[in-house]
Amino acid sequence: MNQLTLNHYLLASGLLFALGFAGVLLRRNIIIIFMCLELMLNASNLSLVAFSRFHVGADGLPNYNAQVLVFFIITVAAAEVAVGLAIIVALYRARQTTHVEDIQSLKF
Amino acid sequence: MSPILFWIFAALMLAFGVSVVVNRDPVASALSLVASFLCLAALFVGLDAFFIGVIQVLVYAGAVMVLFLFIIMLLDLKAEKRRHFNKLALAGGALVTAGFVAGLVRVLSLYPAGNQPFPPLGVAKLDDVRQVGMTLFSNFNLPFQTVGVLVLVASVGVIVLSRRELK
Amino acid sequence: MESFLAWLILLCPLASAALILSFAHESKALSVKISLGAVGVALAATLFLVFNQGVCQSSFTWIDLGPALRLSIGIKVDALTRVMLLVVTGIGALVHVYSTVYMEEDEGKARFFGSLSLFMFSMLGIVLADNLAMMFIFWELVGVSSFLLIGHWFSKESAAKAANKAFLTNRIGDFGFMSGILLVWAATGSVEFSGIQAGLEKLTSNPGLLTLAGLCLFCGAVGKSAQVPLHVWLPDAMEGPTPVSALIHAATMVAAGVYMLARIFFILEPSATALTVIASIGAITALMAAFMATQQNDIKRILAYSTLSQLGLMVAGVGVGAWGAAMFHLFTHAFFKALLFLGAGAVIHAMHHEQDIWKMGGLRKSMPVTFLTFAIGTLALTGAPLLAGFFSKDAILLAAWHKNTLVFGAALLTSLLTAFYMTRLVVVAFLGGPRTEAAQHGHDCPAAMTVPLVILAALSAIAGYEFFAKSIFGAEIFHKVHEAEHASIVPTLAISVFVIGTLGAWLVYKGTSVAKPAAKMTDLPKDPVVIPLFANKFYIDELYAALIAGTQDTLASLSGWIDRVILDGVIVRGIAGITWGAGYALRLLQFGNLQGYAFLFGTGVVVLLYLLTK
Amino acid sequence: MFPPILLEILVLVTGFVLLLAESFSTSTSKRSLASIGIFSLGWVFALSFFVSSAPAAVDAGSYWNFYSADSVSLLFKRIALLTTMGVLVMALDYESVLAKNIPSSRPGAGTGEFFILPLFTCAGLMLLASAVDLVLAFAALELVTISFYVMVAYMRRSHASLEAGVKYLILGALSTGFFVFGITWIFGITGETHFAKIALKMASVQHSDVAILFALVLVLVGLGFKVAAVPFQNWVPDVYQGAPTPVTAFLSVGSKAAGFLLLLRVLEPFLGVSSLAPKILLVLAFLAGATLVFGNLAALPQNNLKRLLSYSSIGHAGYLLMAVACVGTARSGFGSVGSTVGFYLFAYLLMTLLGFIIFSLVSTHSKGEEIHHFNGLAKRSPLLAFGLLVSMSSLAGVPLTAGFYGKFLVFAQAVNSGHWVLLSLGVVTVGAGFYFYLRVVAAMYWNEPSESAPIPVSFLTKTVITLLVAGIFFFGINPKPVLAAFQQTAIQSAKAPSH
Amino acid sequence: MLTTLLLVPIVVAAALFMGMGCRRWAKYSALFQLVLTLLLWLGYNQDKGGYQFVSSSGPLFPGLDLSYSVGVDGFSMVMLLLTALVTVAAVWMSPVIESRSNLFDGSVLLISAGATGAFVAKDLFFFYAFHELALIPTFLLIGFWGSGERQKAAWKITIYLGLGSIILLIGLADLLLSIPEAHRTFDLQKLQEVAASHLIPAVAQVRPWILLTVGFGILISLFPFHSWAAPAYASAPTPVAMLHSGVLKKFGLYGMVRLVVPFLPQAFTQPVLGTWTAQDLLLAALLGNILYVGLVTIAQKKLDYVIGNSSVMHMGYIFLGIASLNIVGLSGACLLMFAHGLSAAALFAICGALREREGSLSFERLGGAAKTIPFLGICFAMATFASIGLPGFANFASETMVFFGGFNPGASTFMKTTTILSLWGVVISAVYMLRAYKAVFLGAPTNASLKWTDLEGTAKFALALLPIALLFGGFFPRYFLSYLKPTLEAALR
Repeated sequence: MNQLTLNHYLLASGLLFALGFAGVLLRRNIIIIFMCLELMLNASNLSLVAFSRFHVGADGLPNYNAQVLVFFIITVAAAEVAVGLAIIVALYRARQTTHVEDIQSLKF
Repeated sequence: MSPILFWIFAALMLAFGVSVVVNRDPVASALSLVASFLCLAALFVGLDAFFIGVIQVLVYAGAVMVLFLFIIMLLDLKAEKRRHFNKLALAGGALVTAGFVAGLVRVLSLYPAGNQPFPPLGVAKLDDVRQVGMTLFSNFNLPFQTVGVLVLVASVGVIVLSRRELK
Repeated sequence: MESFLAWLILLCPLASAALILSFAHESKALSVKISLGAVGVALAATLFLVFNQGVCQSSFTWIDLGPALRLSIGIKVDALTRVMLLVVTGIGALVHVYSTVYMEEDEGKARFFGSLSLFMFSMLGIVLADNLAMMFIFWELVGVSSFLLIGHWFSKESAAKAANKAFLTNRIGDFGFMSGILLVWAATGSVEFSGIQAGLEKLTSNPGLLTLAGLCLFCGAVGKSAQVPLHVWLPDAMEGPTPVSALIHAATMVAAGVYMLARIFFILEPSATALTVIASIGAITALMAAFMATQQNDIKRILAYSTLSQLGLMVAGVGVGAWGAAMFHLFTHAFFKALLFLGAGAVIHAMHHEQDIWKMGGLRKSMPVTFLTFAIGTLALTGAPLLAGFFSKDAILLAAWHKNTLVFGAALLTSLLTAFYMTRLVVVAFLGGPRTEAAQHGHDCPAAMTVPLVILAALSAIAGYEFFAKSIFGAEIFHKVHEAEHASIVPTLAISVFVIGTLGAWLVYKGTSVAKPAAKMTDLPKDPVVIPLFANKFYIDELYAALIAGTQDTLASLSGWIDRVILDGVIVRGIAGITWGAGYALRLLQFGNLQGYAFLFGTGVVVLLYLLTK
Repeated sequence: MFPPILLEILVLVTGFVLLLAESFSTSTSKRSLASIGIFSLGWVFALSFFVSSAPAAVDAGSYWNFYSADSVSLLFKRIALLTTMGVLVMALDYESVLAKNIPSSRPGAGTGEFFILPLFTCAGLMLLASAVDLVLAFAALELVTISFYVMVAYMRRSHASLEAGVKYLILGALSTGFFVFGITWIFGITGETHFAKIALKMASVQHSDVAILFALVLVLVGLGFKVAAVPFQNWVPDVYQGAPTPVTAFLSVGSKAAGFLLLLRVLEPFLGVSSLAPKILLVLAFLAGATLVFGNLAALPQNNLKRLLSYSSIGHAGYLLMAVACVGTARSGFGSVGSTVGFYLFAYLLMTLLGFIIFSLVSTHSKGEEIHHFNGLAKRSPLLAFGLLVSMSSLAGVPLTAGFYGKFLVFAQAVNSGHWVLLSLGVVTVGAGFYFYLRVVAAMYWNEPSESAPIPVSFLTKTVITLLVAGIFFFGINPKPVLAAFQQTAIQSAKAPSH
Repeated sequence: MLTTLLLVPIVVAAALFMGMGCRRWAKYSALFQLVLTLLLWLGYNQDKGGYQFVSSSGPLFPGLDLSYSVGVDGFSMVMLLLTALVTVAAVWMSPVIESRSNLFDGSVLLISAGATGAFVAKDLFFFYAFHELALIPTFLLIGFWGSGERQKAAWKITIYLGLGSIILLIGLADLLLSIPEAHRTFDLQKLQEVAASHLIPAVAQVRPWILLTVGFGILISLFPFHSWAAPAYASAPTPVAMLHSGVLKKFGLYGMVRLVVPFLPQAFTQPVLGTWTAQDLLLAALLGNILYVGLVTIAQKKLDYVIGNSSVMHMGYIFLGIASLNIVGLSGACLLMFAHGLSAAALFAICGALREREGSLSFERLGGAAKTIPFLGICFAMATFASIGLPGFANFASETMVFFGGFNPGASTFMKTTTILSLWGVVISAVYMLRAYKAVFLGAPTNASLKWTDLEGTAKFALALLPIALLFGGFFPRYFLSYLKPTLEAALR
């Protein structure tokens, strides 16, 4: 409790990840599901930053490689959101719905 | 970062996370998401990753949330009338999530490095932005370019998918 | 020179068969010429060999696999061979001549002569063989040619059936024969007679194996010489043209079994058990067939059963150790039985293919030559003193007398019955008055048919005399014929049974020879049990039919059912069905719901997690 | 000799130029875009034989740390190029369907990007082929994935396309989430992102098995999604069926090839650790078995050919995983697992592309995707029927086709590693495969057509079909050109870390 | 030379597929094949033995000794001759095809090419691969041009054989991998030398033995994997039935002799199932072929099924020869492959000719045909005699060797018992074949059969080739053995 260890962050990150995953499983609105996916991605970011801080290099600096990766993840996530929302909009225009149970015509 | 702050922000982050998942109103969910991410940014800062923390705020609070809210408005999504979680889905989801968390906890408990405190930094003051920038533009140039193309593709894609009427 | 002649004897008929079947099957005249030529050459060569007492051995390798197995087609001419050669080519030649007329109007004449040549080839092969494998080859080949000839009139259902029956029954015997060959080969390492003899002690050291091998080999003889229980084919084989019956199913092929037994006697000799079995089977065959013959109405069938009975006698002769006597009887029997069949053929020919003796009668007057020769044949067969059959039968009886009283008794009874049924045949068919239209208009046949009859009659008369037989048999084998110590009671008994049998039949049947409507003529005396038993051949055919239906056909349909329903239906189709069903069930996992997919996804994650980090 | 990065640059430049051309041109027909694309890719393909191939040195100049141009990378780049060319050819034939399903005032409008996006995907695949670092791999993989999101959902009037798009998007993002989490952990444990450095760390530094396995599971989940391994295959049939056919083909070949390459590269450093290898291989074998059975058996009752091909795609992933499950455990012989996977993917490229090209033509023309729409094709269009026959035979694994060689190598690997359970599943699935692939052949050759008019085929398509058929036979007899790439490969086996 | 032999039918088939040419092309191609094969036959130096006419492409697989290479030794020469003879008969006797005859003829040629390829291949990979060349054409031919339940039969044979070949493939891989790496090669000639040095330990031989025997067994219709054969042959168009039962099926046996016997001889005596050795299992299976399938054949009521099942039954004898593992039995088995190929092809050819004349081949509708179609009748009789093992035909010579081989003094008691029981199979086969012959050709002619016409012209010669070859083989088995012996001796070393 007194001293923060790596595991504290990892656990927090893991719980956030699980939370996001639970959201994906439970929510039926695609947009909300998409938000939950963002939660999952950001959970990874937390872990990464924690690891970055954990792996202090010989020069006494955090491992910036991880932070760069976080940067990429954020970028990619943003791009994904953009495209994803565009698809959702297109779906809404065609079908007037954003609910998963309305899109199960392709099966078996 | 003092442990107290960590506990506060971590708890808030998770609380808002829960709120994203359980909120009936999409707008509320989106706002909870941003709040959660802000807490995350605070944790980043607490881990001495100032630049990333800033980026997190900028990108998520500034761009992504706006995008979400915009789309929610555009599609005129209403709050769900009742919280109809499918019982089966609830049970299944809970089970799978619990399973995952259990696995994670087990892994953490068996991960020796995880119980060590963070090593102190070797420098008094971090010039964070410069370090990230150096890494990004030297070692990580090629992935960076790639991500650039990715963004281009994404923007082209968005345009393609959302053009209403084509010339 | 000798070996050249021997090969010539073997190959001439083959060449003839090949030529006729491949090139001359359209031309009757040509095929007759080729065939006659071939048999003529063979006969001439045989006579040369016989009169010069020629001996030779020569072979070429047929299958050569080094020391592991070497099978050859080889010929060996010795005294025994010469006797058989003479019988086969001599009677063969006569039958060929006879057939030129007998088969005159048959559209398949060319095919007939081709098959006949093939038969000559096969039969001579058996005779000349110097090893068991080759003998087996020709053994099978005579089966084929017999099949072809019995089924000559294949459009007739009964002929086709008879051909199949003959072939299959023989096959069963051959199964034993081949097993025997394998047993002998495995023990002695050779299939050649000389080689087996050399390695015989390897076989005799194991009495059980020896007996088994001997009996297996004997199986071949049981099939070919139509011994009980494989005798059923021979009477049916009378569906073939009569010259064929004379040549194949009386004089030569059926005697091959006896010849084979004589050849391999040195294997049988050390096993008393085997000999006893052989003697018993021969005796039973002789007796049973004789009983059956007494109640037949078809002229050829009577002769067929008589053949059976005589073959049984010969086999019994071998069984009591007198293979020389058996061969002697084979020799004489060949002449008079061929004579009888050809005579019967003449009758049938004259009567337009009527074979029922009750529809004949009085042929004595219309067909005098035929009658006369037939009567000589009958007397020779029934063992009338001074004719051929008397001497040879006497030799067998004598051997049996010394060796096995039961066999002797059976043989004696057989002789009695033989005299009875043959006399019955002659009385009913030839004496008295004609019973039908056809019988009235009987006539003697052309010279090509009667001349062979006369020749055979002459031979039947003289073949038993020592001067004649010895010149053909050669001294050392002829000595074997009369090995048994003389006992005067035997000829006495033989003559008495001959007299009793003949007289009995005469007395019983002479009354029926008065011209009466054929329909009313039935056999006498009436008896509800025994007579039908004889007339129906002890119901053995029926028994076999039931046996085949009960075992083979049931097994076959059972197997067919298992194949169709269990193997193909349940197992193969079942596996296919399970696979398909599994596919159908798995497909249901693709139910289309996004969150369901995510759930499965998550389940997968958790499962993997536990698999890996447990 | 040119620097290898030139290939990617050229592809990207072509993409940019075409994008500009598309936005400035006034022409209604966008077909020329595709033609230029094919043409350029063809040149790049030719050029790929003249680049200097060199594996990445771990501590070379900073820029090239992440980029390896070994012969395996080159092979996969060529696979990517060929696939993209094939997809563009298909796209040309598919234009009419596409135009109908895009809301526009004029026919043909809005199709332009459909011809251009594959170029960027291709560039992503090529970069991925060279990536020897998790960061570049992630970036390139996402480039590929995002462009696929767009392409799958491209036909906005088609409910199926949109549904497929959404499903792919959500599940894809989910898998990305896991993948990223996995990368995070790998980094966290080793402090490195470069495969070679990870391998060095694994060999030298004390580590926690459980944590690594946890990381690997997460990565496996992400990659399992890409390669369609059961139980992460759910998206495949639905997305394949809904997506525009050329995109389906692209997904089926390109995405899968990328996934497998990455899988091998990621696993390699860890399989060298003796305490980890058996567990990892067990999981792989488990995945392989499940994938084999699911893909091949679920295809049995399928009547929609496109969906059937998607199940088949899962099935083939099963065979490939079977090979992957043999990494490092084999007695020596029959080349490396890497070469097996590489050849299989190459063969799979040929036969799948061929199948999809013909499927696309026929289904467009007879307005249906069911197998019965192929009835009597042999009478209508013998060339198409023969092409599909060859494709199906090769997919089923009939000898003298490239597909057989692939299967032969896979089975040989499995025998070599003693995977007898997998092999017996393999036997069953091959049997099932014979059934469902040949059903198509039976429909084409046994049945009578409902209409007799031949299906028009453009010269270009005809040429491509002929080339693919020839290729299937050629590589079915002589696999050397492809396998040679693996002679000095980095992906040998875990016994010998690459650098 | 050998490549030409292989390529000509493939090229002609390709041309036919593309719509060029006509039926005559196929006929000339078959004839060419026969002539070339005869030239090769005569040109082969059997005193020298070994592989001759070898040509090779050089390695095709980095790191492995795998190449396209062809060559024939005495054994493959015999099989090649069989292929050529049956091909000529099949193509020249081929029935009139109304729909898409080019596809038909081309497919038939491909089947033949596949068999040729398998026999000339000097490389294990191509040996396997060429055999499968026939798979798809067979599927198409039976399904489209077959008779009866053709589609069902086509599916069955294809999936069954597909499964068999995949098991076989696994077995081959296992076999190769059992050989130490330094000696591993795909070259059959080198493999022969490798086998002679017995590099695989006895215990390790069992698994590949089982895999290969099951794999080959399925292709050969070894009991209990035989149920595909009879329906497929009954439904198949004549040339397919001829080529498949006559030639293609021999591939599996060829493989047994080429691979199993030389490489895994000790497996035969290893216990597999309890105290049962591998050999015992094989013997039990082949007894299933001979006795059980023999009985099944007796139960059939249609000519095509009788012949189809009989073809399955006779495989038992060949297996017996192989199981005996000595030169006598093995030579018998190999010669029997040749002989059975010809006799089965002849029977199927006649069966097809009858089907052309009368739609159904059920016995109750046939009879007395020998009157109107004597040539077919004679050929059928000869083929029947051959197939039931009558002297004069090659079948007899080879069966005799098989029996002698099976009963050799060193054989186990079970082996000897099996041999004797197999001998009983000869009786069984006589029962059903004669029954069939009688039902079709003998007895009173049916009304329909009176209108039939006999075979004409070239078809006659084509058919006659088969029994003539059989007779030749029956009279001079030595001649064939001189080709076979060196290979087999090497295999047994």
